[in-house]
Amino acid sequence: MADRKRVTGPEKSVVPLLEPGSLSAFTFDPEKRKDGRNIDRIRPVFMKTGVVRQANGSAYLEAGKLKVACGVYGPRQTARSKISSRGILNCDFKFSPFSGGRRRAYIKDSQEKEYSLVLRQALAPAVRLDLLPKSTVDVFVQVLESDGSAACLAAAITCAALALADAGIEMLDAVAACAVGYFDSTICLDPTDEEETYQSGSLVLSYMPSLNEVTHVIQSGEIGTTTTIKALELCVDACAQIQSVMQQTLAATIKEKINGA
Amino acid sequence: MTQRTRPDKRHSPNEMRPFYCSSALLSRADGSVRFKSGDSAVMCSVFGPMEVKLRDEKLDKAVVEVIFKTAAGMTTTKERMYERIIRQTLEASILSGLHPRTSIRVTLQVLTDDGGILSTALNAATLALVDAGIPLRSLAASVTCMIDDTGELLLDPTAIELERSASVHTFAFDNVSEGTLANMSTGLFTVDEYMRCYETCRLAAVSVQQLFRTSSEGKVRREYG
Amino acid sequence: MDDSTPASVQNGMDVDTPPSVTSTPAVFSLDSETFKKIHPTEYHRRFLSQGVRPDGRTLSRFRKAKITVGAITTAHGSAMARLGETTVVCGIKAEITEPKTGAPRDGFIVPNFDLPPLCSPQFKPGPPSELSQSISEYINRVLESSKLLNLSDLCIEEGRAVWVLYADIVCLNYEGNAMDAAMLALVAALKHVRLPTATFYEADNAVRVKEQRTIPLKLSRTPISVTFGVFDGQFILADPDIEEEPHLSSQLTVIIEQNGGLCGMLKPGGSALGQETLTSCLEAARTRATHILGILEGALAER
Amino acid sequence: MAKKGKKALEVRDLPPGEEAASSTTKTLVIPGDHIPIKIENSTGPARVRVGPGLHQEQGELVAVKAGILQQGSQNRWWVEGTQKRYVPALGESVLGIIASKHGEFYRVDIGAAHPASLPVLAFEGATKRNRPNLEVGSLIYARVSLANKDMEPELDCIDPATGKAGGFGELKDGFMVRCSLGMARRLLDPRSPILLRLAEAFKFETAVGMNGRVWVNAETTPHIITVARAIQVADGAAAGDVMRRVEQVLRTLDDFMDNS
Amino acid sequence: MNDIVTPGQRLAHAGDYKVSSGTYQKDDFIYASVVGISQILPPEKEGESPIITVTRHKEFNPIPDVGSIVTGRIIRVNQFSATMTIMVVGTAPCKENFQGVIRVQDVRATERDKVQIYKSFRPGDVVRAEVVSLGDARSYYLSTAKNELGVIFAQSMAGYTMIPVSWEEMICPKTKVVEHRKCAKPES
Repeated sequence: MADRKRVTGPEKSVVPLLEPGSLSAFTFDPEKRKDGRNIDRIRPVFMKTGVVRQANGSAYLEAGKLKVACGVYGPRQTARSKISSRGILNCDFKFSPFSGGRRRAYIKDSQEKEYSLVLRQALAPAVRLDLLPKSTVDVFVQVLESDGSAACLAAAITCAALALADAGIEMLDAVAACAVGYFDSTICLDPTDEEETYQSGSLVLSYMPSLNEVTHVIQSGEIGTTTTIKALELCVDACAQIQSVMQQTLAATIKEKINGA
Repeated sequence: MTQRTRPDKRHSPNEMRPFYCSSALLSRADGSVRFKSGDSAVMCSVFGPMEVKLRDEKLDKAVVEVIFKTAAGMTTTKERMYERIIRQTLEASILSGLHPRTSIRVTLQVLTDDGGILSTALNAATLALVDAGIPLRSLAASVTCMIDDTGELLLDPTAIELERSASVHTFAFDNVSEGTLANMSTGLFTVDEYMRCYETCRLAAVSVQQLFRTSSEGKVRREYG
Repeated sequence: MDDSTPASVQNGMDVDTPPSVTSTPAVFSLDSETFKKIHPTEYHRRFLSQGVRPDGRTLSRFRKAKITVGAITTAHGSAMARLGETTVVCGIKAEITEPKTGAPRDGFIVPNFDLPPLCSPQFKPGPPSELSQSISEYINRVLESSKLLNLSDLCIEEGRAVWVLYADIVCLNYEGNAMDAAMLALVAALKHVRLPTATFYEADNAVRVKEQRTIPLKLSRTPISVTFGVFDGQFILADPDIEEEPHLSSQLTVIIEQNGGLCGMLKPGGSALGQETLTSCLEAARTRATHILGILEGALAER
Repeated sequence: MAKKGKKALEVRDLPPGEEAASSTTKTLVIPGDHIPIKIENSTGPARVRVGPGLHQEQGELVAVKAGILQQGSQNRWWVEGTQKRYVPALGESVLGIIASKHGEFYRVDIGAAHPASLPVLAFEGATKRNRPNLEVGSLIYARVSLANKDMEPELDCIDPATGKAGGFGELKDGFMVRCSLGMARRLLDPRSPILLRLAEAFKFETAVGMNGRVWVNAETTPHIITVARAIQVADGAAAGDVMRRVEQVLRTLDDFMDNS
Repeated sequence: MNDIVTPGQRLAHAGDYKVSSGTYQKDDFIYASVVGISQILPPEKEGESPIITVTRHKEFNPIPDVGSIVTGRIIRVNQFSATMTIMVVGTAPCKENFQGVIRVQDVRATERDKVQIYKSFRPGDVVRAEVVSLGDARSYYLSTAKNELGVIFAQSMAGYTMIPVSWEEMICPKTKVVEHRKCAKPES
């Protein structure tokens, strides 16, 4: 059924095919990644807090072409008659219609629903919900441009953790997340969309570097245990790098405020 | 000057279509009206002041809800925009502060659409509010006009005429204020054309106001002799 | 940071203390923040009656506009527009579809404006608000009725294949005046669109395109949206912000071109507006449109 | 409860000043019309009292409803319209239906925007130990004891003049009909031709609520139905046509009685 | 050690300090739980460990707690209680309001059985109150049973801001009509 709450176009449309021959040849070679990275390297990441003024906390994350924004609202009074001594963490993950290969509809699809759930599972263990009775914290993630679905999920988790910290919500640690792709026996950190089409599996790790605790792991594909362990080790190192960028970003905000005042 | 006869046999570009209204058709509603302007007709019912949903409740005034349905019963973005314009226009008229924490619901059902449906709906809503005895600061009367591809201004155009429009202008005026309560104009037009449309619609709105008075009079006289 | 208000004006006005707060008949003198929270309309009224707005702007002053194009590589055209801190991103994606039988050469343009819950606490998750639906619809009407695009330019093969342009406008930071920001991002993104050369192949009933995107859209004009707020039926506020919006008695949007030609007017109800006020708003809108067009051209040239 | 037999005029007294419009010419007003009456500085007996349908705006009197401008005694002005939705006013008698029971009060539907509350102690002779026992769905005749736009309306079942029930309380048996607010007001007029005509034909009792509800009881069901029908057909009929329609209803009753 | 710290940052060994707001203890260490400036405060009592705390870098969305003084507007009244929307906690305006309720027994400290809600609060009144408990699922329970608590701003029926004339009465400056309220005593 057509979405009547939006301006509707034609019933069906398709992404055009590329002319044969015009397709620039691409084959995945772990030694020669298109953007020049080594396989154990993440994309350089840029972060910023306080991008949404009306939110209690917010963050923007850019890694290569990947662009994610997150707003945190709350703690706000929990709606309806749900009384709880612990707070509630709601997470909402949304791709912008123009963020990927084909135009996405506004109504949440199964991938967005799944990612919303993962987001909450990955963040909730770190958030001190025991200190927020009767309250709800809402986390909204909006992807502006995606480049690698696993990497996008990881970026969303990191960005949301940063926004939660910016909102002043008490946390055990700033959760950082990163993704790897499996290419036969090769493990490659932070794969792009193009690279993902060649992978045989993937893993996303959400991790609290300071406490050395994992909050969430999601893996797909037929992967041996030793390879998985190796991938986890790679991710743990990458998460520590990501967290240090988070810490610098948060500290810079305070310094700016102190200097500004 | 050569006068073209308009598709619906009107002789002047400045002529409104004949309009009628009949009220108190729906016995369950607190007020109801059928308003017809040429072949555009809208049925409007008003409920309230009545109990309001807690989450919509306003501390200091009544909440005005407007529901606009096409003949086919559809509600698309177009109807939502109409609902917003009509609601905010009525809000300027309704003395909502007299009924805090209540709701006034205005339901508009298009019966037939032959152009100028937003104006027809607004006029129906105003009359239905009067019928329901909702306290009103003023009465909003709406008129639509267009400028055709030759630059001629046509008052109250029909659907066929609208096909040749370069721009379409809907205005609402009340019987107490200087100026317009609501306006939606689309198409390509100049400031001069816009001001001409404003003035033409303002004058035409006076005749709609006259209808408001005679129809209220008819109804009250009938009941009270 | 992005506020174009000269620092002197901003500092000269003691923003923390609304004028004559202490002269309230109330026995309790409330601190400024509490007063603003509890009596917001009165808070604004006291500023406006002195010819200044709480953010330091004069009544006729617009916020600083900023445009960047081309940030979204997954879109065929994209732009980010900022009005003060209101930030919207428009991404235009082109896909292939069949034309309507009545108009075999005409393509489609489908604009939608979204106010996701991310951008402000006033928008909840779920179906789009009445405000975003109304803005989407009005923008759609303006595009259609002003013939901004010749839809037959989007024809690939008559009766078989045409382009459909999905113009999705997403608000990331809502600080008021969604309409102007949305229109600006949309027009900038349309000007940034580059389509690939497309060919229809009868054999497999499919369209194939070159990888390079080179063909710009031909826009007949550059409509600029300029919105005014009306406070108490008498103060006209250029480019109202999020703190002013809930207290306005009416709003007026003018869609105007540089030469003063109009593509739309929208006053969705509220307090009455006289002819003289309309005339002065049209004047101010024209000046503003000229200014915005300069910024837009600069942004497109920078690309 | 007191029996209010035979005639409607025995039901209750009319509020002062509403006996009849003293003006003979009927002026029709619509919202936005200015009423050329000076209200500034009017004090004492000449003070203008503003009733429903009129609003004071910057020292001027403006109509906010469509209807006939009426002047009552004590210089009271109001607009007589055709409203159906009841807005509670202090001292008015209403018919209500018990919607729910709470510890200290009942919640009563009186057809207004908000349900009214009726304290259990607001009955003649009621004490903490001796409280009335009304069931959900019971029909009551009550007086509006608190009406304010900021608060839920409150009712009581005591006549303030006597401290007695005075006809207020539960209405058992009988039948309730709805009518317009204007009709209810006209039925409360002791000279109401409709009820006078019906009273000529047979005995019945009524309780008229200003909220557009009328309770009717008589010896037999056909008689109850006749009164109810007469009120309904008269409501909304053209002024000149009311009595003809009432006669028609009475004839139907005669036919029915003859046949049975 | 006034350092900028971020959540999860290890601040000290567990035994050395007493944990306070913005910090937590896990196993052998004390960590920061918010972004802010870490501070060591002298012990509350002699012989105790000094206190470690992290002060948030920006205004936190205030949440009412037991004992908080809150300011807000009355939205509804009935015989048993007045419902209030809490708009300010302490001196911090809430980004999003909370709901509180003043029950009839919590209006004033004396002669509680004689309190009538209608004579204490009207919708639209601005009231200062104290949070007495987290209340039920919907509302915080509030009390105005102190001199400095109660109505601080009210409009008369005629629409003018009234002036308090006693603990129980306010007067309309225009119409001179006296209305009943539970007034707060203005701070001198």
